[in-house]
Amino acid sequence: MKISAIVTLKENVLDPQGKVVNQTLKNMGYSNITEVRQGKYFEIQLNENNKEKAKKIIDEICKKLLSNTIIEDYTINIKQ
Amino acid sequence: MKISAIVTLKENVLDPQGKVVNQTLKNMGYSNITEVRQGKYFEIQLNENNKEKAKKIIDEICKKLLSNTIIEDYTINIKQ
Amino acid sequence: MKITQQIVNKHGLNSEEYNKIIKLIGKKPNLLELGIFSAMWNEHCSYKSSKKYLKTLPTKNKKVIQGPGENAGVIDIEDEDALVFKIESHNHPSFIEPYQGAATGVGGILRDVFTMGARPIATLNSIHFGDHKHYKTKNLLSGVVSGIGGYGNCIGIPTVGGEVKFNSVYNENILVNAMAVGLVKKNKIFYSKAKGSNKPVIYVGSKTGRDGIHGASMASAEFDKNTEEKKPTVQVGDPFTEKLLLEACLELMKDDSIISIQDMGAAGLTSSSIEMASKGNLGIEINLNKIPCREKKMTPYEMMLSESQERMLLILNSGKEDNAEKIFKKWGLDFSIIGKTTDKKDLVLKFNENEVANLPISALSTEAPIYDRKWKKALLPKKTSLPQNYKSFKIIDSLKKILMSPNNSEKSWVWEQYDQTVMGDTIQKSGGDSAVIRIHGSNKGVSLTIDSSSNYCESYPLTGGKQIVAEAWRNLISVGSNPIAITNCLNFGNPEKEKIMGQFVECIQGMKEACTYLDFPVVSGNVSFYNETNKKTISPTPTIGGVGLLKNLENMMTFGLKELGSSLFLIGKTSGHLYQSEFLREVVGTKDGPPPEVNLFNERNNGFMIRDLILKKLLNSVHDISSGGMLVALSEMCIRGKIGAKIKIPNKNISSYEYLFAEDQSRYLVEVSEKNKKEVVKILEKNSVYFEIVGKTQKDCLDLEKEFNIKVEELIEINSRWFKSYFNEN
Amino acid sequence: MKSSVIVFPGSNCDRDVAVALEKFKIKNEMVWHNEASLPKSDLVVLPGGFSYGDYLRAGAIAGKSRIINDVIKHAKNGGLVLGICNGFQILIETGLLPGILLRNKNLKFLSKNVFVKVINTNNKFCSNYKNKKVIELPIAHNEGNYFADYKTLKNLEDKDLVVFKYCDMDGNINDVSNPNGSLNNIAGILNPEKNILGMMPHPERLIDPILSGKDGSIMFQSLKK
Ligand SMILES: Nc1ncnc2c1ncn2[C@@H]1O[C@H](COP(=O)(O)OP(=O)(O)O)[C@@H](O)[C@H]1O
Ligand SMILES: [Mg+2]
Repeated sequence: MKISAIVTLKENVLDPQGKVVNQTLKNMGYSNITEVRQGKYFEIQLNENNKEKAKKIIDEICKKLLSNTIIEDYTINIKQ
Repeated sequence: MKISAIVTLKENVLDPQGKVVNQTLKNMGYSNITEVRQGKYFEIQLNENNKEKAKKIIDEICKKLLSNTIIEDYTINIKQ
Repeated sequence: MKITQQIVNKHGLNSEEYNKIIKLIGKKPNLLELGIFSAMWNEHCSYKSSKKYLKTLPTKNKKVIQGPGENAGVIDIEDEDALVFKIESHNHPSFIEPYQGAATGVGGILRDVFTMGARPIATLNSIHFGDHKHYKTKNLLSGVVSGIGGYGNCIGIPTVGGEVKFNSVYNENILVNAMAVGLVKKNKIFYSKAKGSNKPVIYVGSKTGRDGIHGASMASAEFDKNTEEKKPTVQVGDPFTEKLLLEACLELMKDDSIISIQDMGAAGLTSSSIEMASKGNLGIEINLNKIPCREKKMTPYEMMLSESQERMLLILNSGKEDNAEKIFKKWGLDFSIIGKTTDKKDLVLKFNENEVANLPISALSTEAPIYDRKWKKALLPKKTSLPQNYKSFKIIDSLKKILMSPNNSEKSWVWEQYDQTVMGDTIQKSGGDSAVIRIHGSNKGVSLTIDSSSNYCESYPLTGGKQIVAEAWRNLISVGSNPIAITNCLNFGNPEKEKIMGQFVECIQGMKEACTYLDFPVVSGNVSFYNETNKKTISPTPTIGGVGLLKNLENMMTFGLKELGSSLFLIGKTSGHLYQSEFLREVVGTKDGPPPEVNLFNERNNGFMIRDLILKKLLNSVHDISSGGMLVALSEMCIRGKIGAKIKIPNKNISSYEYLFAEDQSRYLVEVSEKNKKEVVKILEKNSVYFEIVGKTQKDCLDLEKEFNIKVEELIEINSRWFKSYFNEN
Repeated sequence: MKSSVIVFPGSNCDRDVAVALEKFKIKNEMVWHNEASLPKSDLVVLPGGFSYGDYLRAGAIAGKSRIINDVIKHAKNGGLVLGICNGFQILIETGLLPGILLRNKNLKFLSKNVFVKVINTNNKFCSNYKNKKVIELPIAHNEGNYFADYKTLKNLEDKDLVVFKYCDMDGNINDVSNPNGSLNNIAGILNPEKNILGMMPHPERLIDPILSGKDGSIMFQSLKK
């Protein structure tokens, strides 16, 4: 099974990367772009056919490794 | 409008980050995880109500800035 | 909103303090005003428990240009040059989010240094973690190290020294202390004291967000189960913006636009504005609608207490605003005139045309409470008899065990993650007794070191405090420099407990004795109390950052052995003090007994002797003897120089173990060429410095007569193994 | 010989490289990234550092700055361009050099002195290295792991465009002497015309015996010729 996880900074947390990308886009002339936030994307191949079980595993590793829940949120998506 | 873009390394390009994450997960005991690929996620706020136009703009900035098309692919998603 | 007892308590103020506030300001504070008091009166900003004792430290001599009381200390390093330096803790944030906590710790201390007009030229750090087997340690260690590197590498200031220690007392309360050093011309130093009323007050740097609100109070509260709730208060560092801020500030400092300048550190806008006004005996008026905000609908309370990073407050000479704005805009930074100085001596805050706070500056600063806390004297631990079995451990096995232990392993796994050579002036990198940085464009250098020894301080704080100052001094001597001054970061538990307060008082007493005797004043520092989690407290851990001067870099010394067939001199007396040694801890497994005493007369005498011999070019290499004792010091010299040695224990009344592993103080191992031997002996004898010749250098192997023989290659392998295997790297 | 060092927001080896150029009597000017055009120069240096924080991809945003167009023009006209560390990353992002620099294989910033073999001395940057094949230089980077597809790599090797490879003290090029995972131990490459050099190690940091060596000097002496 292929699962993706997206890890993003919580809303109130400063995102220096997004800030710089946003500024650069403005400088390049994209004046209608008002905000950019950058996050991490993971695509995970898992030997597990049960969707629920798979989700649980990914949820666990998001908590334990992929994100720092103090400043980050994450969402999980089953791809195939 | 809120649009997201996901930038990932092309399949034949080595992904050192994904590899290390994968190895770490193995060390943590997740033996059924067979591959991890890491990419970047962008969430972009755009002042543009026309979906097609918005998509075109994001496609353009993905090409010009957010990805390096020699080694990376990207996908775009309209969120709201 | 009605201010209830509960709200007062949540702000870390007790009812006595609250009543004092009402008396001082003649009214009940509103919530914003209460928040401002809580920030200014908490331990971190007010030093209410420590002030009485900090005052006893020596802070002046001919070399000191600015002692404690400013953003950082300043010393004279001859010619037109002055050195600015300070150390600061970021313990709690680093425990919650190791990468960002450590990164923002580095960012904060760098701002303290460039606020004074100095270009930062180096950073150092002292980091303490729990037992390496504790489940949190690995993540904390790798997070902290990459955070320190992440910030320093990006901004382009070399990280050139530090220390890493493991001890179960830090399991739930790690220590992250960062030190920054900057270079400035003596006539271009900037201070935080405001001058003149009706001058524009300017905000520059990053925008204000809801970061770290109550961070300053958090740093002063014990951890407990509710820490979870406080979590979103962690700040994210932006070293790129700090680099821009650094360059912009230094550019503006070229002329005389700035009257005073202050970084927004702990308690952000609140403490920076109040400190500037208080020092200048002025008032300040701020229009909060002018604060550049990152988030929507921020309240005055949030703006005043936010700890967003990479921000500064300036007071400019009237008429200089436009030019200043141009500079900050060029660097892509926010610039906003947010208010003015006044002669009313009040802090006045306006928001949407209303006055939202009005407080006398003195109530917030000079009138803040000071406590004379109760404290208990520590008892000097008895010299119980050493465990019967200690001689059953083979010497070679003991040596290996010490060299392989996390605390005594070589730390390149750590320092290779730090850019040590950017700026092109790093003459001695991490790994030596002190780092040495060349003063740009000259042939002189400064030596830098950072040290702590919590085991000694835990055992007997008075001696521990003395010892750690002496050790910093010795490290600076060992590279051939003249020690000048120190900064200190005092990491302790809860000062409301008599035992902890006693540790604090007595450590300071010891530090004071050593600093005074060695003419080694304290020019800046920081106190971090409440390093406790669920009632478990850390060992008292004063961290000392020492700085020295090398007038001529040609006289710089290193500790790697240099040539075959030269003699090894052990300078200083070995009485065989094994208590509190690495040998007993790592090999035998006991922690009893007193730490080794420091004889300050010998300390100074031996140190000056070593320095003179270096200046006379009579020594090949010098290493001070510290944790692990003589044999560990010698092994390190072999490892560094890739040269062996053959030694013999002089006929003694003490056992080989005592001779080789004792941690008696004020000792050095030095390498002397055959051709200089006579001369060195003569000088040492003439000056009544105690010494013994313990052996000679040789190829490839370290030999102890009749005991063991080990290849230097093997020593290298043993000493560099631990970190790699801990992180599964090979 | 006249040089220009481009200063991007976040560059941090700009001063270091200027010091080195001046030490070897190359007349140098600092050029702000936002300038429209370069002053007259024979050599343009893109210095190390973290331009724009390296926040998107190392070098990506600098590759979009105003001055870059003129740098590209200078390069296409045969002018010399030297990109060190972040400068190498920028050259890659602008397409002046092929391939990509990925995160180091162990995902850690890596700062230490390494040995490097000079493979090609037949260019303006390295002509003085002739007699010295194994040199010591510091590296300090997060993203120095050179990667390219098979064709690109083969082209680099076949046309002799690889200038530096990581090696050990004795010149052996192997996995053990590869600090960051670069393909074929690549540490620096040229364009086919050999007027553009991108390299990860920092020659400007070893120009003085007191800095633990001076193997970096030789490059500046070559350029001075
Ligand atoms: N342990 C100490 N020894 C000497 N001076 C100290 C000590 N702790 C704090 N200081 C001094 O008190 C002043 C205030 O320190 P601090 O509040 O940490 O500064 P900042 O506001 O920059 O964080 C500084 O001048 C500092 O040098
Ligand atoms: Mg300060």
